[in-house]
This record gives sequence, C-alpha cells and structure tokens, in this order.
Amino acid sequence: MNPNLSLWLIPVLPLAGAAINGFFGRKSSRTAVSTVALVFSGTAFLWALTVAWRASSIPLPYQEYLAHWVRSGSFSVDFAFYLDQLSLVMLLVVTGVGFLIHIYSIGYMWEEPGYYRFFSYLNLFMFFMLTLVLANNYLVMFIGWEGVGLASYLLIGFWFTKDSAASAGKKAFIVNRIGDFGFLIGLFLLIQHFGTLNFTQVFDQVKPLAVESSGAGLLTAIGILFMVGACGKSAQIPLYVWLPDAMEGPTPVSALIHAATMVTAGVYMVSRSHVIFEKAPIALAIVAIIGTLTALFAATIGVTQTDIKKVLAYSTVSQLGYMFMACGVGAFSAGIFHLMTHAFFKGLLFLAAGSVIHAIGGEQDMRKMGGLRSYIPWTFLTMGIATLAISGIPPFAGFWSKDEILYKAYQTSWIYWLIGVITAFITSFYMFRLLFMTFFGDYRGAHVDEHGQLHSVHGPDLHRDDAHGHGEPHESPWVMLGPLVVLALLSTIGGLVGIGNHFEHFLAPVFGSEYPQKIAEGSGVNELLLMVISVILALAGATLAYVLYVSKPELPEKITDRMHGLYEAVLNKYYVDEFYAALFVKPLIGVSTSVLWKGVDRKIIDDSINDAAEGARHVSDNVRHMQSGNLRSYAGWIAAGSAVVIAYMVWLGVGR
Amino acid sequence: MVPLSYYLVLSGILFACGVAGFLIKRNIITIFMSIELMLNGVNLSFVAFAAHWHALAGQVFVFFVMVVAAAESAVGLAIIIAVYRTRETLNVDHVNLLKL
Amino acid sequence: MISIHLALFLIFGVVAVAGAVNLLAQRHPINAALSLIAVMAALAGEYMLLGAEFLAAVQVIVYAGAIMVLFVFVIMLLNAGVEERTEGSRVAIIFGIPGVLLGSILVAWVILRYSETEAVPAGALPGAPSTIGQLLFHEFLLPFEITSILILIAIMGAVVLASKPEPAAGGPSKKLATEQKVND
Amino acid sequence: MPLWLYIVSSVVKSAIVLGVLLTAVAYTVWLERKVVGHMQNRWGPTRVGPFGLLQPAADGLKFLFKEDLTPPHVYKPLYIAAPMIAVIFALTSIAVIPFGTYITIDGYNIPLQITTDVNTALLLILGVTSIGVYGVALAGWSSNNKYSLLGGLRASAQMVSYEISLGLSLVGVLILAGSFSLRDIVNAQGGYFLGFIPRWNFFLQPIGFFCYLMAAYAETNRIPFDLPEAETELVAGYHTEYSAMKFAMFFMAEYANMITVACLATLLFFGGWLSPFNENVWLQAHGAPQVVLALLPVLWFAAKVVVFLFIYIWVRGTLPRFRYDQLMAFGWKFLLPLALVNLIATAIAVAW
Repeated sequence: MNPNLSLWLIPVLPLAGAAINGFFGRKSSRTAVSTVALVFSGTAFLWALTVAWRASSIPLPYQEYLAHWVRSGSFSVDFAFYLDQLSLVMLLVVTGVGFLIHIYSIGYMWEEPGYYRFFSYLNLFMFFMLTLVLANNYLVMFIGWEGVGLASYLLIGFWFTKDSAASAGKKAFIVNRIGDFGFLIGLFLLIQHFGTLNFTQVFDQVKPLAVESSGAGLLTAIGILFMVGACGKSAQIPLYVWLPDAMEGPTPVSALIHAATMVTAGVYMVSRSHVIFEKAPIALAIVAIIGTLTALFAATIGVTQTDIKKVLAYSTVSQLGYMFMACGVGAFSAGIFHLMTHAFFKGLLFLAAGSVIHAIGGEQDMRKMGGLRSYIPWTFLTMGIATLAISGIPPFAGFWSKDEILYKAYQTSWIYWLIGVITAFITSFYMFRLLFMTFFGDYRGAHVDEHGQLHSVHGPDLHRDDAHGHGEPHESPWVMLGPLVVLALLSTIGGLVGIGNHFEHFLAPVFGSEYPQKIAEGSGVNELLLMVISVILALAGATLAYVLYVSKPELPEKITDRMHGLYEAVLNKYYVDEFYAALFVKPLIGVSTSVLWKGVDRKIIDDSINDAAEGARHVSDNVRHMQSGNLRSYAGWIAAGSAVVIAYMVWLGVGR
Repeated sequence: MVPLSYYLVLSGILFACGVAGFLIKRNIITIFMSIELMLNGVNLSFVAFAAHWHALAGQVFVFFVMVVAAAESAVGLAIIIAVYRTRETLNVDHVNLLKL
Repeated sequence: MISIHLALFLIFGVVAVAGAVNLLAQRHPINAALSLIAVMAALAGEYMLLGAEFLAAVQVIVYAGAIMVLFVFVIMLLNAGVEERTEGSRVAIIFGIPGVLLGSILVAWVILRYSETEAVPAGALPGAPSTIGQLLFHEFLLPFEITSILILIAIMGAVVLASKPEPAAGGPSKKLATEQKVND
Repeated sequence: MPLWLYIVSSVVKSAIVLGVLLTAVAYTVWLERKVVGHMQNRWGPTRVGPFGLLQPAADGLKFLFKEDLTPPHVYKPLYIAAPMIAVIFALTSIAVIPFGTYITIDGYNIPLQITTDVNTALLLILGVTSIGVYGVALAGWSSNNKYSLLGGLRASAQMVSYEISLGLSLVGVLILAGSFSLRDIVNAQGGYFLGFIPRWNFFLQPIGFFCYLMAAYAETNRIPFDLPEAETELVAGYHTEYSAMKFAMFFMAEYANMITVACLATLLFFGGWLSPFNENVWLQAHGAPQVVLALLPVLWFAAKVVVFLFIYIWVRGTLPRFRYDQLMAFGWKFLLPLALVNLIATAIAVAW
C-alpha cells in the first residue's frame, strides 16, 4: 500500500496563487498580492520539503494518478505524477530557488506597475515548471514544457510597451517553437513505436533493445529530436540566440527562469530520457559535442559583453553547455549536480546583478559602474561568493560539480576535457572581469539627479519609478538581500553533497550504477591532477582579470585595438543573429508574403471561400423560387414526396 | 362477407380523393374539407382493421382522430376567418406572402 | 350471389366515392361541403356494417352534425363564392388528377394483390358504447385527458383567432358559441 | 322471425306510424291555433268542420294548390333540397322511437317500433337531429336574401349551441338506465317509489328534465327561442322566400320535430308507455283481450306526448322572445353549467 503524498498539491498551489492574483490582483494592494504569491509558493516549497522527507521512507519511484486525459484505442495518457530521486532534486530546486526569488521580487518589483501581473506570471511559471518536473509521461511533461515557454514569453515581454522587450519575448517563443517541433516529432515517434508516452512503460520497452552502436536507428533519431527540443529550451547551439535577448525581462525573471530553472528543463529532459540516450551513442555524442561547443562559444562571447546581464546570460549558456557535456558523456548525475549548484550560484549572480542595477538606478552597463564595493557591501560579498563558485574555486559549489563533469569528460575523451578546462579558464576570467568592473576602481556612472532621465537611456527597468530619489548608489532592502545571503550560503556549501559521490549515489536508482564503477576503476591521482589543473586555470583567469581591469585598466583597450577584427566579431556575438536573419528570417518573410499570403491565403483560401459563398448565393437565389409562398405547390411537393415513399414501400413489399 | 382489402381499397380511394382535392382546390375551405376527407379515409381503415384483428383499440383511435379533427377544424376555420378579415380572399393562390 | 352485407358495402362505398369525387368536381364550397357530408354519412353506414355502432353515431353527430355545420357556417358567414380558375389550378388539375388516379390504382392493386383476402363478417366486432367507454376510461385514460386539454386549447385558440381585433364588451359572440360546439 | 314477416311488419308499421305522425303534425297545428286562440281570448279556427277540425285538411289543400314561386336569384339546387332535408330528417328520427311493448302475432313478438330495438337509438336520434340543422341553414343561405341568411346563421349557431346542453341533460338519464336503448331506458323506469309514485326519471332528474326541455325548445326553434324566424326582425327568417308546399315542408318539419322531442321527453323522463297506475296487472288478472293489453300502453304514450305538445303551445302563448345575446348567454352560461352539475351530481350519486 503506497502512502499518498498528494503530489498534485505542489503544482496546484502556485496555480491557485496565479489565478487569485491574475483575477483579483488588479484591485488588490501590493501587500495582498505579495502575501498571496508568497503564501502559495512558500506552501508549495514546504510541501515539497514534506514530500522529500516522507519520500525517504517509501519506495521510489512513486506514482500518483489523477485523471484520464486521452483514451484513444490502445493509446492512453493520464494526468499522473511521478516522483523519483531526479524529480525530487528538481522539485526542491524549483520550489526552493523559486520561493527565494519570489521574496526577492517583492523588493525588486515593488515600484512597478503591473505588480500583480508579475506575480501571477511568476506563480504560473512555477506551476508549469513543477508540472514538467513531476510528469509521469512525456505528454504531461510537454504541457509543462510549453507552459514554461508561455510563462517565459509573458515575463520577457513584461514591459511589453517596450519594443525590444516585446520582440525579445517573441524571439524566445519562436526559437523555442523550433525546438518544440523536434521534441514533438520525437514524441510522435515514441507513440508510433512504443504506443505509449509513459516514462516507465517506454523505458521498460527500450531497456531490452540493443545499443545502436553501429549506426543510427530509431532511438538515435528520437534522441537527436529530443536534443533539438532541449537545444531550444536550454539555449544550446544553434538555438541559443534567444536567451541573451531574454535579458530584457525583469532581473528576477532572468534569475528564476533564464538561469536557475526553465533553461535547465532541457537537461532534465535529456537526463529523464537517459535510457533512450544510453542506447543511442551517436545521439549521446551529439549531445556532448553540442554541449562542449556551446560552453566554449558562449564563454568567448561573454568576455566582450559589457551589459552585466548579458555577461551572465552568456555565462548561463556556457554553463548549460557544461551540463549537456556531462549528459553527453553519460554522466547524467554530474549534469544534474551541476544543474543544482548552477541554480544556486547563477540565481545568486543574477539576483546580485539585480541588486547592483537596483542600487544605481537601472544602469546595466558595466562601463558605467565601478567601485560599488563600498556602497553595497552585502551585494558585493554575495556576488563575490557566487563568482568564486562559478569559477570553480574550491570549496565553493561550482568547483565540485564542474570538476565532476570535467573528470567524467576526461574519461570519455580528453578533447572534451581540454575544451572544458579552457572554458573554465575563460569563465573565470569574464566573471572576475565582471566583478572587478563592477565593484573595484572608481565609480564611473553619473549620479542620478533627475529621476528617470537616465533610466530612459538604459536598461529594461524603464518603468521603474525611482522613488528613492538618491544621488548615491545604495544598498538594497533586506527583503532582497535575504535571498542573496541564503543563496550565497547554498553556493558555498551546496557542492559538499558531491564529496564522495554522495549525490551520485543518491541518483543512482535513476541513472543506474554502471558509471560509479568506472570511477572506481579510474585512478585517484588522475582525478586529483585534473582537479588541480582546473583550479590553477581558474585562478589564472581571475588573476588575468585582476591585471586587466584593476591594476592596469588601460590594457584592454590596447588589446582590443590590436585584435580588432576578432574583437568585433566576438563583440557582435559572431554575427550569429545576423546570419540567422539572412538565412532563415528574410527568406521566410519573403516566402510568407509572396507565396503564402498573396498566393495561398488570398488566391486559394479566400477565393475558394468567397466563391463558395457566391455559389451558395447563386444557387439559393435560383432555388428560392421554389419557395413560392403558394400553399398548393408546397402541398404538391409533400404529395410527391410521400408518393415516392409509398412507391418505395410498395416496391419493397412487392420485391419481397 | 366483405374482404378486408375491399375496405382498404375504399379507404385508399377516399384518401386519394382527399389528396387530389388538397392539390387542385383553390378555396381554402375546400382544401380544409379535403383534409377531413383524408382523415375519414384513414378512419375507415382503422375501423376495418379493428374488426379484422378483433382489437377495439382501432375504434378508440378513430374516436381520438375525430376529436383531434374537431379541434383542428375549429382552429383552422378560425384562422380562415382571420385570414379572410385581412386578405379579403379565400383563394390560397392569393395568400402567398410566405415567400422571399 | 351477392350477400346483403356485400351489397350494403357496395352501396355505401359507391355513395362515399361518388361524394368524394363530387367534392373534387364541385366548384362551389357549399356543394363540396354537402358532398363531404354524404361521404361521412356513407362511412357511418360502413361503420355500422363493421359493427362499430357507437362510432357510426359519433361520426354522424360530430362529423356531420358539428364539424361540417361549422364548415357550412363559415362558408355562409364569409359568403364564399365559386372558385375562379387560374393557370396554376389548370396545371394542378392536369398533373394532380392523373397522378392521384394512378396512385390509388397502384395502392388498390397492391392491397388486393398482396393482402389476405380474409373476409370481415358484418358486425364482427361489436363496438358498443359501453365497451368503448370501458376502453376509453381505463386503457386510454391519459390520451383521453390529453385530447380534452387539446380541445380546451383549441377552443381558446379559436376564440382568440376569430374574435375581432377590438374585443367587444358584452356576452359571448356567435362565433364563440359555434366553436364551442366542437366540444361535443 | 321469418324475413317476410319482418318486411311485412316493417312496412305496415312504417305506414301506420307515418300516417299517424303526419296526421298528428296536422292536428298539432290545429291544436296550437285553437289553444293559442283561447289563450288570447279568441276562438281560433271554427269554420271548417266541427270546432274547425277539418282546418288542417283545408290548409293542406291550400298548400298543395298554391303557386310554387321560385325567386330568380336563389341557388336553385339547394333551395329545392333544403325543405326536403328538413322534413326528411325530422321524420327519420321517429323511426327508432318505441311506442309500446310488443304485439304477438302468430307467436312472434313484433315490437311497436319501426326498427328493431337499436342499441344506440338515442345517439341516432341526436345525430339525425343535428343533421336537421342543414335544412334550415341551407334554406337561409340558398335563398340569397339577407333576412334568410341571418335566419339561417342564427339557426345553425343556436342549434349547434343547444345541442350540447341537450346531450348533457340526457346523460343523467343514461347513467341511471345504463343503456342507450330507449326500450331499456323505459323499462328501467318501471315500478314505484313508496308504492304509489311512478319510478319515472322526472322525479330523479328534475334538473335534467328542465335542461332537456329548454334545450329541446331551442333545438326546435320554438318560442321563446324562435330567433331564426323572428318575424319582427327578419320578416320570416330562413323561410322568407319559401311558399306553397316547400313552406309547408318546413312547417311539417318543425311540428314533427316537436313531436319527436315530446316523444323523447316521454320516453326518457316520464316512463314512456308505462302507466302511472298499476292497471295492467288488474286487466291481465281480469282477462282483458290481448289487443287491449298491447294498445293500452300506446294510449298512455300518446297521452303523455299530447301533454307535452300542449305545454309547447302553452309556453308559446305565454313567454316573450329572447334577444339573441340573451339566448346565447342563457345557453352557454346557465344551461350548460346546470346540465354539467346535474351530470356530475348524478354520476356521484350513482357511484355511491
């Protein structure tokens, strides 16, 4: 007899909060809105904790059936939830980080119009993300998958009156659609070949199949298609382009959706489908290659960015690349581990960045910051911890997870490792660059005297009514600093669960135990050596950043002058957006306009409908004369009709 | 002894005459009477079947048919009077506003 | 030899058919009405032959004595004249009469050809008033009550329809009285 | 009973009844003139024969020899048919009326009634009466005269209206007798209350009788319900354009109807041919001839009918004419509810 965990409460609570705020928030006070949002997301978090506590005493995976959804022949899909170690980790990350960011948002968004809308969307996002994480089949997962896309779209375009925000939202949505297309086709293939979308049923059918090592087969196809979906959602090459633009959204959104949770959905999905990927080495290799390339590629772009949030966005893309690299080399638990630590420190980074932006009245350009250390010490402290964590300096969280990934990558191929280590170096460099540019040196920004004027020039926080009226950068309120501190704590110690492969053992029931054995085979010296190399490189990156941006600030200019072409290319993100525009967008618009709109829509669809209507009018115009209003002609028709019926009956009778 | 079919044929002829009257008559009252003729034709077959099957229900049906016919003719004639009051004619061919 | 029963059947049948045809042939509605009365009287005779005494009486009282009186009354009230010939009527006659003839011949042929020729004895089923009443008030009580409601509605409908647009104050009109007769 | 006896007896009975009936019609006219005359303090017919007894014959001759005028714009077929319809249906209803018990000839019981005892005799009479409307209505319409038309319309509306009360007033009697057969109804009235009051329906159904009488007067278009021929308003109503024998036919129809109504009243409410006294038993005990025993009931019957005819004439000489709306109001608002109440009361009483 299974205990009832009432899993359904976890997603439904944020949904209720979203509904209440969405329907009644407009008329409610900000306090009421924040109370509702906090209570529902907080309760969800508490319930998730309860579930985690109770789950330790029951056999996992635990399934919870809610209702029928699709019943079509032998194919059926239910609304049902699934809880195992993997979804438990995701559950805690999503609700925990989500709750912290909710708290943070109260302070950050307090002055915004549409306050209720923001929290309604945020809770809605929570609902969909939790649905995604808890689904017991691919279709319910897909609901969450699409739902978080929707929430992301709504939140990126939160300042929808601003063109760039609106188009960034659309871009995110459309790019995600491309990925979803792949995902959907993968689902169709699953339905066709396995007749079900239920995780356990699919995996039970996949497990006995042979590994497709010699050539690409069905599982490879499904894996690659799933990876396409994951690329869209998790911003991997070639579909990463939306994530930097998504920074148009409010900073807490960037922290929650575009750093900590939603973008990791792809990683989660790939990990969840690990059974399929393990049977498809080619797909796995593709995952690894994409992840590795993305990590390096995004990191290089991150070096040149000056917008504090853009730097973090590319950093996120890069870190996601790490995760995919981990998945690609079969180290799913390492990927999830990095996912978790990344959620902590990247969430922290974004929140801290938000705090910085908040402090100086909406400015996002790092060139106009500097020396903020003394103005906002708490922010500096927490951001420093996060930077250490992401750079892989022990004993902070990022070190453990990144090291784990690099070690696993090395076991598969030294190339992955090499690129990973280089990426780690670059990461360390640009993160410290960010830290130094922001907090060290002299304050380069203008003191804000006239409210709003400065804001209108920069930053997405355009609508903020800067009621603080300060001339100096100022520390954020404690409602914002609190989450920072908590996340800093987590970033510091969160990696310790990985010591001695505890985390991996925890996830072992999900991912199987073949890889831990491999680790046991590997020499401890080798692992230690790799660890030392990556730490040294991280410190080197930090030192380089210190040299370039603190001790000799004039040096970067010279370097950029000398390497002008390369710098320009990197600064413009390798012209990928332009390339996409030329390759896809323009032809698409052209074809849509000339063929689809003017050809198909006007000539075929409109004309056929118009002709049909016209024809119907003509016919009825002629036929209506039958409707003469003459009683006896009607009677005649009735008589003729009944005569036909009688004749038929007679014929039946005679012919019997 | 008269076969049942004779009654049925007679009833059929009466019914057919009713149909014909309905179709070829112009006077709305006559058309109405044609309907009554049809009803009578049907009634005859009811009674004949009742006798044939030894089921008195057939006669009860005829009773109901008569009652309904009475109600129908009362309302129908009232309608005819109302129509005549407004249209000043009893010719159905002239009462043809029921068209486009 | 033709039995008396068959002879009576034929006599009444011929009267009925003649009345029906006359209904078609006559152009004046009052003649048509009288032909119809003849048909109904003849049918009452047929009912008698079939043993349905009560129905025969009711046929005469209700159909001939009430409904047709109503028709005649309306014809007199509206002073309905001879119907004029129109183009449409000629078409109707040209197509209608042969069609109806054809139809009745076909139906008659089918009935005679395919139905059982079992004879119905005279007065085969005594439809005495008491037995009909038993049936009516026991097995068919609900339909009976429903038809009574129907008649009530018909009375009210007829009064409303036939009354003058401005209801005259005072006692019931002549029309009311006539409609009410149908309740019989 | 052999077929020949049936046919012969039927023919003989028909001839006798028809003869008696027509004579009765004629002498009802004489009676009316005489009675009304005396009521109005004059003599009535006196010249033709003793007490003017030959007056009907003289009238008949006069009708026969008068010129039969047909006005030019009448609708001729119906103009001619209308009086025939009236008189035929007036005479038809007498066919089912029993006058007495039986005459036994050669061991066969021959009922004193033109037809055999029909199960639905009363219904037939009602049906025939209702068809009688056509005579009046068609006469009024075919005369192509507005007075006639109004008379015809009035007659049809009036007769159709009062037919309901007529029928309902009889249902009480039918419930008591449990049959439509007039013979059964009469036989049900045999015996006495308290030993001396005859068990006539009149004593059980006084309200029914009243309703019947009123409705019957209206049905026969007699004063006080003679609106269709109200001479002060409509000249002569539906028979304005009629003369000679056609006019006589309407006259005959009216009086024949009166006699039918009187017969029905006798049969339904006053025990028909049954004597109020018990003399039949006495006569049988004292060996009276069979013919006397058979004809004495007929005598009783005839006597009762004559009484009713006298009441008809008496009412005519007494009451003024209704106005038309009064007539309708009386029929629908008084007589019909009264008959219904009587019917319900009777039904409840019998059910008890």
